[in-house]
Amino acid sequence: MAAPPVPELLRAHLAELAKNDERLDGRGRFEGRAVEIETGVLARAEGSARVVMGDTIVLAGVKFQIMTPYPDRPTSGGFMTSAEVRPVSGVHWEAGPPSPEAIELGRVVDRGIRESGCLDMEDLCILPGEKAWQVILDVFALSDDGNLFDAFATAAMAALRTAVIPGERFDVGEDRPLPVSKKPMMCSYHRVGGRYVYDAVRREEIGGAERIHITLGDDDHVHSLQKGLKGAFTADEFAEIMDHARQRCAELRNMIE
Amino acid sequence: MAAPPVPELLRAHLAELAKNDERLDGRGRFEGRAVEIETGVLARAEGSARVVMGDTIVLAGVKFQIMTPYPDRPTSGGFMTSAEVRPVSGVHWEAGPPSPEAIELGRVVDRGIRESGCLDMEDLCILPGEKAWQVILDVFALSDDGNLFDAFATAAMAALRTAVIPGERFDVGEDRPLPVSKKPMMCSYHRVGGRYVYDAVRREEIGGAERIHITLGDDDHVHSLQKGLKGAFTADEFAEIMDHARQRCAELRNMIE
Amino acid sequence: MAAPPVPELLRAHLAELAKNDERLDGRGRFEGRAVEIETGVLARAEGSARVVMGDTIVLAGVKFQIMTPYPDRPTSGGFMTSAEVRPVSGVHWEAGPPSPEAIELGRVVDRGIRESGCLDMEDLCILPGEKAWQVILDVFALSDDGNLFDAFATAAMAALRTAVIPGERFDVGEDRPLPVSKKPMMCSYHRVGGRYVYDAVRREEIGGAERIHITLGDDDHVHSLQKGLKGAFTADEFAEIMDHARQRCAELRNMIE
Amino acid sequence: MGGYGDVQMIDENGIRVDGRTAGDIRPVEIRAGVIPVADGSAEVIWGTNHVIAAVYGPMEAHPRKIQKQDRAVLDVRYNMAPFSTTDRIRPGFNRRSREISKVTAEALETVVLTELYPRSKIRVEIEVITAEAGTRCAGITAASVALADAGIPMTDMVISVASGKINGIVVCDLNKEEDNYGEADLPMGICANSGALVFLQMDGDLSPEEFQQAWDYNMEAIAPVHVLMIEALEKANGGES
Amino acid sequence: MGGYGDVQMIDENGIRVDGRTAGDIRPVEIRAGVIPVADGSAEVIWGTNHVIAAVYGPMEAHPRKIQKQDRAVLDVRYNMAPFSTTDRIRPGFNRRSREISKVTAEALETVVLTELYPRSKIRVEIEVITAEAGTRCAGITAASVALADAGIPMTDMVISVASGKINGIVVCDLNKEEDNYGEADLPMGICANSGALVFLQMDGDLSPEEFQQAWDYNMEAIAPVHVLMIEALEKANGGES
Amino acid sequence: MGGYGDVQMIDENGIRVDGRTAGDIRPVEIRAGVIPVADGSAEVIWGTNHVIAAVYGPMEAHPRKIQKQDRAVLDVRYNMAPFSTTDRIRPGFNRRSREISKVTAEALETVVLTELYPRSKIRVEIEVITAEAGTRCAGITAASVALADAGIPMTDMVISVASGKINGIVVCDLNKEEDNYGEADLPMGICANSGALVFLQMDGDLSPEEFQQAWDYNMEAIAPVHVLMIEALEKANGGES
Repeated sequence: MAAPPVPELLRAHLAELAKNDERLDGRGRFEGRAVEIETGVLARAEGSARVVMGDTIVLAGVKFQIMTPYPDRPTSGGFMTSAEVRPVSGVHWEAGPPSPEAIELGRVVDRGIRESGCLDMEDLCILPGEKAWQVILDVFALSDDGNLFDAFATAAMAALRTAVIPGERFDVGEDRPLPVSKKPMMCSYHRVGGRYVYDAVRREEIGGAERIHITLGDDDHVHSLQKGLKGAFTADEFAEIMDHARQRCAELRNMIE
Repeated sequence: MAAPPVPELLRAHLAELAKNDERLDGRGRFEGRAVEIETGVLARAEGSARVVMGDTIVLAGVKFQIMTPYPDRPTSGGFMTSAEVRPVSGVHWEAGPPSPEAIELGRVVDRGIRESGCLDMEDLCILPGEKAWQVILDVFALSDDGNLFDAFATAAMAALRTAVIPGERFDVGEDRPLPVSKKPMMCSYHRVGGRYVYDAVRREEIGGAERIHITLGDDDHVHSLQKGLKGAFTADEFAEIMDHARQRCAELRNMIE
Repeated sequence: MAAPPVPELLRAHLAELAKNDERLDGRGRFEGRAVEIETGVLARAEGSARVVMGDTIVLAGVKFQIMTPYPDRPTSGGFMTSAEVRPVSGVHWEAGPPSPEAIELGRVVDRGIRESGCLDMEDLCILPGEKAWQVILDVFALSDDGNLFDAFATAAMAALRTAVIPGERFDVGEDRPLPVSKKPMMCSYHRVGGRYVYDAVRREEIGGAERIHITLGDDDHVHSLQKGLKGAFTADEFAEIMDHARQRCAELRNMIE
Repeated sequence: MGGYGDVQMIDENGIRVDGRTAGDIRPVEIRAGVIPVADGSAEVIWGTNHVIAAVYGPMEAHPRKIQKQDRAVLDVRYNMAPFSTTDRIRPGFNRRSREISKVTAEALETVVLTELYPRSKIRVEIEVITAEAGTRCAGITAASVALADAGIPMTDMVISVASGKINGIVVCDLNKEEDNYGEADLPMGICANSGALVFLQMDGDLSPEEFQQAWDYNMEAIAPVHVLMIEALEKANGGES
Repeated sequence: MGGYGDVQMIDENGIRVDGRTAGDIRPVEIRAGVIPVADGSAEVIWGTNHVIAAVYGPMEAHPRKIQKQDRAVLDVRYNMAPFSTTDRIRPGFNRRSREISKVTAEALETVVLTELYPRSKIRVEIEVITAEAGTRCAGITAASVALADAGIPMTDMVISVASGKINGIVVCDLNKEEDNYGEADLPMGICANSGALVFLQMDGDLSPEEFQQAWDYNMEAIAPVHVLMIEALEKANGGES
Repeated sequence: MGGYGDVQMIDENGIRVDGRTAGDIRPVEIRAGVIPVADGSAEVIWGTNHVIAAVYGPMEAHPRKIQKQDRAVLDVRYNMAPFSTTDRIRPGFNRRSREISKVTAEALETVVLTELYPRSKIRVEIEVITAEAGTRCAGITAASVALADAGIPMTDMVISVASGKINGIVVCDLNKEEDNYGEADLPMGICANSGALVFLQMDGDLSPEEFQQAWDYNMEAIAPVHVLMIEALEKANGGES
């Protein structure tokens, strides 16, 4: 069933569906789209993944550079996330410097990984005070049909967990797998038709209101939260989606190596 | 008495007032607004001041960094002025890269200080050819009701003359006051209603024509001049405001430490 | 005879002229404007030239800097071309970052020189792995009445071939001429009135279609080609202009030292 | 973060380095009407944080392409002054500022009755003069007061505060020293009357129980700040808020 | 370039490092309709090159100053993804990308019937996912297929390929390893039916005879690629191209 | 500046390094009509300074937001070419250029009858080809001639010159070598007929008496330059200025 093109009509249509607890594509409120994860897809990256969630397709690639450690942390390496949502991925994404939306996307994905402590920065040290590995995670949207946040976060973890530190190419020892000790996973919820749904498609995003992104690690520890867009929510609403996130993050965690 | 909002009417109104040698706020032609100077107002700066002139409020903060001296002046430190007039300070100031007005403002304040020779660059040397102090002066507008030039210049001198070089924090010797040997002060004049007035408020600036900024040091030495905006002036007009500037700069000089 | 100001009329007018194999200014299809080349025209450059082709006037200046060689080529110097077409040179050139046209112009001129191998990068080495000369070629338009490509390329070669490496000023040995072993020259063709003409004036560019730039070196070796703008051409058309370019490049080559 | 474990930031009696107990916030001062040329303004001193907010508008939104036909646009800028931190900050927007400006605007849009001013713009300028920890919270709080001071109709006031974790203990409103050793940070923006959330971020590591404790501390902290906001507005407007 | 002369890239039988003869191109795969949200799209795998093109439009061109009264504007962007090369590429446009975007747009404008869509814009996005050598050629080829997949009327299809020179021998379609030691590169964009050229660049050193050989190799290389393009479009559109 | 005191730039007879006395300016050449495609242009060679100015317009001002309803806008750009100085200058605007462009525009706006051309724009492009000292003065002077050459009505011609101080002695029109050791610089823009000032800057250290001397030198220097301007315009326009 086609969704109306005008935002006001779309919003009304979504509200109508919500009355019967239905969604545009027939899914349940907390039902996610099928997730395909393929790793090793980028010939020039040291770790990579493609994630397909419905018509949303993203890539993640991990590259390494050698950096000089910061003076106050001489035995630490570095980690950087760059999220690119270029105009290839949808008519609504424009060329130019990163939009506020793309900046937020990159920063939220980055925090979920960084704050979980899954990367041991000390392990990236090559020579204290002199040389360390910098891990660069590039996430890249190819097709945006909604919920880029979760697609990016999933692709990022899948790419990191299969990445190999290219010691030989840089002439600093042997190649070895990047150690990633945990699996922080993200679940995102949009207010659509008045209530929160999981894994919104693009038309639900357009006709919806605020969104909440939850990153949970092992043992349900909370590593990152972010509320985006105009809108207010109650403590009860939050408790409900947090409950679902705990269960769904565990499922996603099992999908990656 | 409220000034008319339309520039043409404002200009006519100012011309009418000028006939009786009056001003919008009742001041005399060469009468300045009350000046309040408070130093030590910024907890994170090594020297700071807040200057209030009527409804114009500005801050100045002095920070220090360690720099490598330029090869051709191995025993010299550095001095840099950055003037920021962000949109917080008035509806007429917009976000984005510095406007030509803000660039001019920063450069004129900088030249008055730099060219007076009040900062001994050689004294900022830590280790010849290796390390020297760079003095960074940030002047920042909070509320612009006219004559930011003089407010910035006054705050700058007050901040510099109370600044302490943070030797201990950078582990290069003890803290000591920044030596500032002179007190260059700025006086600015706007053509309003056909003749020059001192310390114009914003509405006089809007309804006025060209402006002249004069920085005088000890013994009435001239350190910096700048004419801004469209307009011409005669030698006699200049002599008159220079006379006033000599007297007023001396008064201002007594207001700071 | 004045050319019509409206592009559509201009295009029709040029087509009309083409029927009789005529051009706006009476030249033959493959006849170039008179070329004046003067070298040593810039007091602060180490090599310079002014080229005048009709009402097109350009400058080229060569400067030198000392660089650290790239790690993978420790005995190589560097070469950089910067083409500037500032608004001084015509009402159609606007201020701001380089336009796509100016970027293409600089890159095509650069490739013609670089790819001919006329500069021996190894000869620019001062101390292997430590110091080498970087040659910086600045080409600068003063007046654009068409065919900036050829004017730039000609001025560039004339400036390079008279440049002197300023060893004394940088305290790394004596001054000596920059060795330039070949003379790659560029000829440009525009489709005007349906067929290609050589050395188009600005109004022919406006009323024309695609253009082809050919850089030939000694012994008619091809060093650079570029097709620009919308349009298609046949192998026969290309063979015809390539024939002319061989002859004309030889003539131009004799005009420079 | 384990490497910092031997620095003791809370003593055996649960007293923090600055004398507070776990649930206490730092001393807060609020003043309205501090920028004479603005339509509304406020100053929040929260611990050592010193934040100023100014509001201009509603005014015509231009360029036209930023106009919304059915409501006003909130144009929010959060900025740290170059002298606000120990190491000088280079002027100019950065990714952190952009993100904070965005989430702040989204929080305030929820309570401002923007639909009263179609096609217009309300500028909200947040300047951090001195930064400790929690500048984004102080900025949202200051902006709420400045909007009210400008007479912009709102459905509620937003108060923002962050709880966190240090030495494995959940505490309210980390100061700079605590933040340096902190293990988690949960800033929330809460509506004073409805208790609804309009702003939420979090990073670090919190178990489900710790998370609940941090949440509860934030919820409890806002009431006294709300009192200060109202007092500041009353003082600035001669007795009426 | 003489310094590389002792690296032997072609053996005495004229066989290249990857087993090809002088006139062979690398293995090519083409797929259409790979970006679900685009109006048209294509993927070209050419050797190790992996390039994706997406087409959006025709749509209204804005801002207005970019509109053409008599035709559509082709807004082409060529970009290399940060993970497409051994050394990571910093995101953001650079001069090389700008030039390639420009000449690609000019090549495609020649075959697209832009006059059917006055005042509109057709967006063509070319993303290099993995780069070997010849990415601009693969990009033009992919864009042609994506335009056709989007149903944009064209007078012809453009196929692009580059011949070059290595060890003094002219060969077709240099791979990365050959390109590192290559002495010349001649990329051309050729119309499949008319044989006319819409794209031409070249750099390096070619004698008149070598130039002719490289030209001829390119002209001969396009026919098999054209077949793959048609097959890809047929497969994507259920049997009709 | 005291550190340079032992370099003697003026001998006991008051003769400067290039043979001038204190009040002399450098040799000056002026030509009009040097840029064929411009509406007006001029070249000023002032000592070793080589400056070119081109004028385009009046033309429609766009984008519209820069239009003035009651007059033309002067769009002035001062730029130093990359090869104009001993150390190459990176292309692109910088703060110094922006400030000089601004004060130059303001000086010229005072004499151009901009009210004759409402809503239009007059572009003034100043390019420093070779720089010695005093390029901003040479630029203003060249722009005056270029405006006249373009037939733009003006109330007066502006001539700009700078006096300065060296070795404690006030002299007119510092050259590069003197400028390196100079202690003050006072550039002024003076109307040829009225004697009014439209441009004034100064930096350094001048006592009240020294200041008066520098002022007087500038006032005296303009007459001979004015003669050269008129001659250049007459020559370019076949006998009439």
